[in-house]
Amino acid sequence: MSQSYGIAVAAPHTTTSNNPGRIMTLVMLALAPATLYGFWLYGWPAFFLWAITIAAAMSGEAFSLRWQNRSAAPVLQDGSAILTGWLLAVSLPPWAPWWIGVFGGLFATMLGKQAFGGLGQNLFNPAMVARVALLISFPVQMTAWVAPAPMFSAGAPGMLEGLLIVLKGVPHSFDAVTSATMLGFGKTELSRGINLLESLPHAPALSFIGNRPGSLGETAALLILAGGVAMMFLRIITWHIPLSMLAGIAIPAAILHAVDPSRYLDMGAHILSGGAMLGAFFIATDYVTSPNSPRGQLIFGFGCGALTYVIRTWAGYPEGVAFAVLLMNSMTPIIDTYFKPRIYGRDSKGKPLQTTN
Amino acid sequence: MLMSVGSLAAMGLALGSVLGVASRYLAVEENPIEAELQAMLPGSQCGQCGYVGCAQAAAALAKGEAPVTLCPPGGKATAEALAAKLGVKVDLSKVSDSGPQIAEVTEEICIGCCRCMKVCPTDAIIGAAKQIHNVIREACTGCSSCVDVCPTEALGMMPIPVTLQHWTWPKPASAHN
Amino acid sequence: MGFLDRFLKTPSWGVHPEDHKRPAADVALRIFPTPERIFMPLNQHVGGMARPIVMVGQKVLKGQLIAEAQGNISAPIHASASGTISAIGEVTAPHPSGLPFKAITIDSDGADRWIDTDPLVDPFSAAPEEITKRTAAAGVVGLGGATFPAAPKFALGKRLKVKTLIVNGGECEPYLSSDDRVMRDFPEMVIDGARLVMHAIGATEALVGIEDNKPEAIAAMRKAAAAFPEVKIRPLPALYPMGSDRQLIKVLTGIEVPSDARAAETGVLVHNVSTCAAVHKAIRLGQPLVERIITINGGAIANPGNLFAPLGTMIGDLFAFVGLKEAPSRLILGGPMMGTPLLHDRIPIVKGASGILAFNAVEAHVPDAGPCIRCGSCTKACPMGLLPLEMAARIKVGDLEGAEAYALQDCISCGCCAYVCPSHIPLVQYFSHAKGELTAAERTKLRTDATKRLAEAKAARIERENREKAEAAARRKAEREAAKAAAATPATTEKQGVSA
Amino acid sequence: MKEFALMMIGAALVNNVILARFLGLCSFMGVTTRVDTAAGMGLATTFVITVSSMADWAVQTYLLDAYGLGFLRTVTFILIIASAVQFTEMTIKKVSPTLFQMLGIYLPLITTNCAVLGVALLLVEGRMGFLSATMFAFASSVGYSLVMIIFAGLRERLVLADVPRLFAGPPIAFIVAGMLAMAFMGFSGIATS
Repeated sequence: MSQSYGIAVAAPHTTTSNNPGRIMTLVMLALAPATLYGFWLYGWPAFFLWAITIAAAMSGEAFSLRWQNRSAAPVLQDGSAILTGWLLAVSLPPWAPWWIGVFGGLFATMLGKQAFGGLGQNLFNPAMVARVALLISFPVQMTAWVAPAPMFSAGAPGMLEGLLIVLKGVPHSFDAVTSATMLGFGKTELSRGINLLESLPHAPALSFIGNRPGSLGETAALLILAGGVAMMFLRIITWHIPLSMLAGIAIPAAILHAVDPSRYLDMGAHILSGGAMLGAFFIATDYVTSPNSPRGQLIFGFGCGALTYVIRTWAGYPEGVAFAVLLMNSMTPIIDTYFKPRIYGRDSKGKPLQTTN
Repeated sequence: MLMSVGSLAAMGLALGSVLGVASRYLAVEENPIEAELQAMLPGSQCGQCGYVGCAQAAAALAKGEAPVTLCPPGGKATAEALAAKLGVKVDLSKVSDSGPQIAEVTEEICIGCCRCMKVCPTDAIIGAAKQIHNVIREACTGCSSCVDVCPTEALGMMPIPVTLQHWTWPKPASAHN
Repeated sequence: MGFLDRFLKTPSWGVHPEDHKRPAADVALRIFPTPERIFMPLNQHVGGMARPIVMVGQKVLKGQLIAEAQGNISAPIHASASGTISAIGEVTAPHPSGLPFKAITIDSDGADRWIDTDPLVDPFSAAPEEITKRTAAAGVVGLGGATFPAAPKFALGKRLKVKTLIVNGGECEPYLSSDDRVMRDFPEMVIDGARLVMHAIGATEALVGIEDNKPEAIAAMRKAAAAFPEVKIRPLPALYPMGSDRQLIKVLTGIEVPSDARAAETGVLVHNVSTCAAVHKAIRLGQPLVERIITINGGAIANPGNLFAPLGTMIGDLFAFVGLKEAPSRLILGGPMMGTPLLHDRIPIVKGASGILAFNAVEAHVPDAGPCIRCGSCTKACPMGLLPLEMAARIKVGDLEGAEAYALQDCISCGCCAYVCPSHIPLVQYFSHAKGELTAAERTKLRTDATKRLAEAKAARIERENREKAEAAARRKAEREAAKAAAATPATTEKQGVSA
Repeated sequence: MKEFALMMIGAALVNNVILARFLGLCSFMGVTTRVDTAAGMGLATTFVITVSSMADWAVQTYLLDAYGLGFLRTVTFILIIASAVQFTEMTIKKVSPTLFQMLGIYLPLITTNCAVLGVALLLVEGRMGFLSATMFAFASSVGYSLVMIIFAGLRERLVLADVPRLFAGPPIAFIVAGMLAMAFMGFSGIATS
């Protein structure tokens, strides 16, 4: 009858079936429609670049783990490296050369993540660290955008051609398609002394379904939004960061555009272009590098948005989401320290409540 | 030449006098930290730290001559408190905190010589001549002075026995994956 | 209205574990026959251990006092079977450490003869203190699991003029249904017990909170309480940990108990339904607390359900009664969220044992812990509004003070955080570990202080002894001098002259 | 007014003393293990930079330039800075003995904190007026404090991480500093537009 049960395991003795792998998979599913649309829009080169980036991210992770004599398979299974590579890939110019994807993927998981000790330990969003590193190191390749050339349409590269474009660069026959994003175009024209009212009619068309130059993830704002809303319904993310980040971009944009439309783009253009949507729903909401409390998340999100606007509008780079996210990532520990949730029986400063009677 | 020497001298003089005045107004009475440190030590004057007593150990601590981990009976808790007081960092993993220990008399060998009673700093050993001695667990500080004087090695140190009230959950093993 | 009302009233904290209460909860209560041997632990409550007042070989009757309370916070222990005291020794405690504690062993004579009981005929005309006194004498403690002696709590409530008694019928732990069974089978006892407690503390209303996953209990209790308008039955949303007193108080009354105060200081007092039933028995029937309803549940049990069993019964005996389908992979005293893991089944049940769970391999499976991904699930689930992830990260690197600064001591160990953690980090164990270590450090400090006092006492003693020795020596010397002086008087006068 | 604002943003964020000019790195690495220490250091340094820059400006304009003693610049500046540090040290010791203890050796070392002399020399090079020199010095030191505090926050979290042995300690701190510098590069171009 008497039986020994070995060492005691502490309560609780029951748990949910949730796990990090499930969360990452759901995020990837939410991101999939926008990505697939991007493949269609930019053709085979985009697909190959995406695959190369993810492969590089995974190899980077595996290599780092093997170096520490840890087995890589169980860690890779949690899907975080794939997601990192994926997020990086959808923020790259779709026709960027292969080595951009390789460098970025390796940088993201090796220095951005594993150097800190792996999942959950990194201080900055690995994908954005890699993107900023790429942007600073290879500004030409990182700002060479192509106009959409939907898959299977006339003039679009075929599968083999697409592979060659990624591996060997864009051949001369495709030269005509290089183009600028709307933010970049507006900025360039402004610096040449042409104000927005005159330059915008010539700018690449802006549309909600994203038939325009840009990275994979930035063009299909509607699909990104749908993915984001789906994640909210699945309770993977809350509304705090996305909404406050979009507000952080929209509010200054609306005010300044009202003041001087010839210098400042309108709200819609800001929200729909660049990585604003992708950033708000998929990047700034990264658990590891964003604050925990709802109040902290509101501040974090608004900061991301406002800094994005500031960098887009006044700084040298046409796009600021990656910088803004990194900057707010660096603020996260401090936000977490000063905006804790109120504890039961204590006031917001942590002092015990006064007894009422 | 004269100009440069003169101007530098003048500046030095001016700044010096400003600082002089300031030091008068901002003077702080140095708080003798020694007394505070001594209050944190067990005060059993057991001498395990190598100093004659706790006061001397506190003086050495205040001068920075002794590490905060000097006090074995105080264990981790004392080392931590001292480190916090002195504003130094300490690697507590090195402190051999085999848990606080206490002395125990092996009754078969005790000859009732009373030597241990005399050296015990806290009067934690009871007994009389030719009687088996006994250690009062609550009063023993674990200084092990008695162990050294016992002629028959009847005294030994043992960790304080774990009881239901004192048992704590171990730290979960951190899985590295 | 109903939906919106629920939406607004449902708290933002907590978790919804699968409750697994049925079918065990619906099985009729079974009476467990008194086993041959019973082990009555002397410490079945918070506070001082009871002191045995019986001797080995002595014959006792059921309900007879065998160990008396010691100290202000303590409770007496009564024999749960009639028979002979065969030993006063040690038995494994229902504790994760598997360490032993003291217990009185009774060899049952199988007759279950009660002592002569002394019921209080008209308790509501008796002084409130009489109720408190009799509750204390009957050894009633909080049966929800905390096992705090009931009588001191009554006295505290009386002193602080508590107006509202909250009767806790939450029973939010999955698998358990002993309180449910008490409310379904003995609602009159619970209501009467609650009214007795109200009388003892001078409360004017009683709120009975019952989770809405127990509709039968709510119906039975409503029926029993119909005649007493001061006792109000309040269905609660089924949410873990609704049965935790601070959370229950907040939901039922809106009062938030300050972190450094006791509930009674805010004018409310919480007692469990089973405790109320025990008070009823103690007052109306004069029976001390020697039996309780206990849930036996889990995948390894052949016939799960509730048993009415004498305290001190070995868990193994209970298993033999209900049958095991397979060897349990894990044994738990209490519920799966907060229960104590047990190392084997030769452990007696105690007053606070609301259930014994025997999990099969599937239920007992714990996924390996992974790294924290800072998803924040734990902070959303925490009913105290703490940041489990921050505390655990600090404890992990040994920064216990850092964790304390995040209000570690406010943690109620409810297990919500570890339950929802997608990485299955044993957060509660981190917190229990840290709390234990901090308490140990505190104890060391107290010890150091005590040592200092002892050392000073010794120094004073040595000094006194030396002084006395010196004085004695001086006195002897003086006497010798005096003797000498008597022998040669002129010399003395000379000396006096010199000393002057 | 707009020029002032741009200059201050430029001094604080774009050409940040630590992240863009790489000045004051010893305190950046030394006293950023805790946020409150870093904040105290930032405050002390802000005071020293602002006060000494004002004094330096005055000495430069009315003494060194006026009498052609430019070659004495470094010596006189250091003299002034040292005095300011002494004064700050006394004040902190009086006001907050705990902070004094935590800052330890780094407090007197503000004297040799290259950020202080660096800012003073920068504003002399820039031939600024008194007000803009003061503003420049203040903004630079605010930028210094900001980065100190942010970095300390990051390091407080870093001690909780399972950093691989290869990177543990200073290496990972420098990697973080690099990433922070990268993030601050986003501001580049603001003050020039």
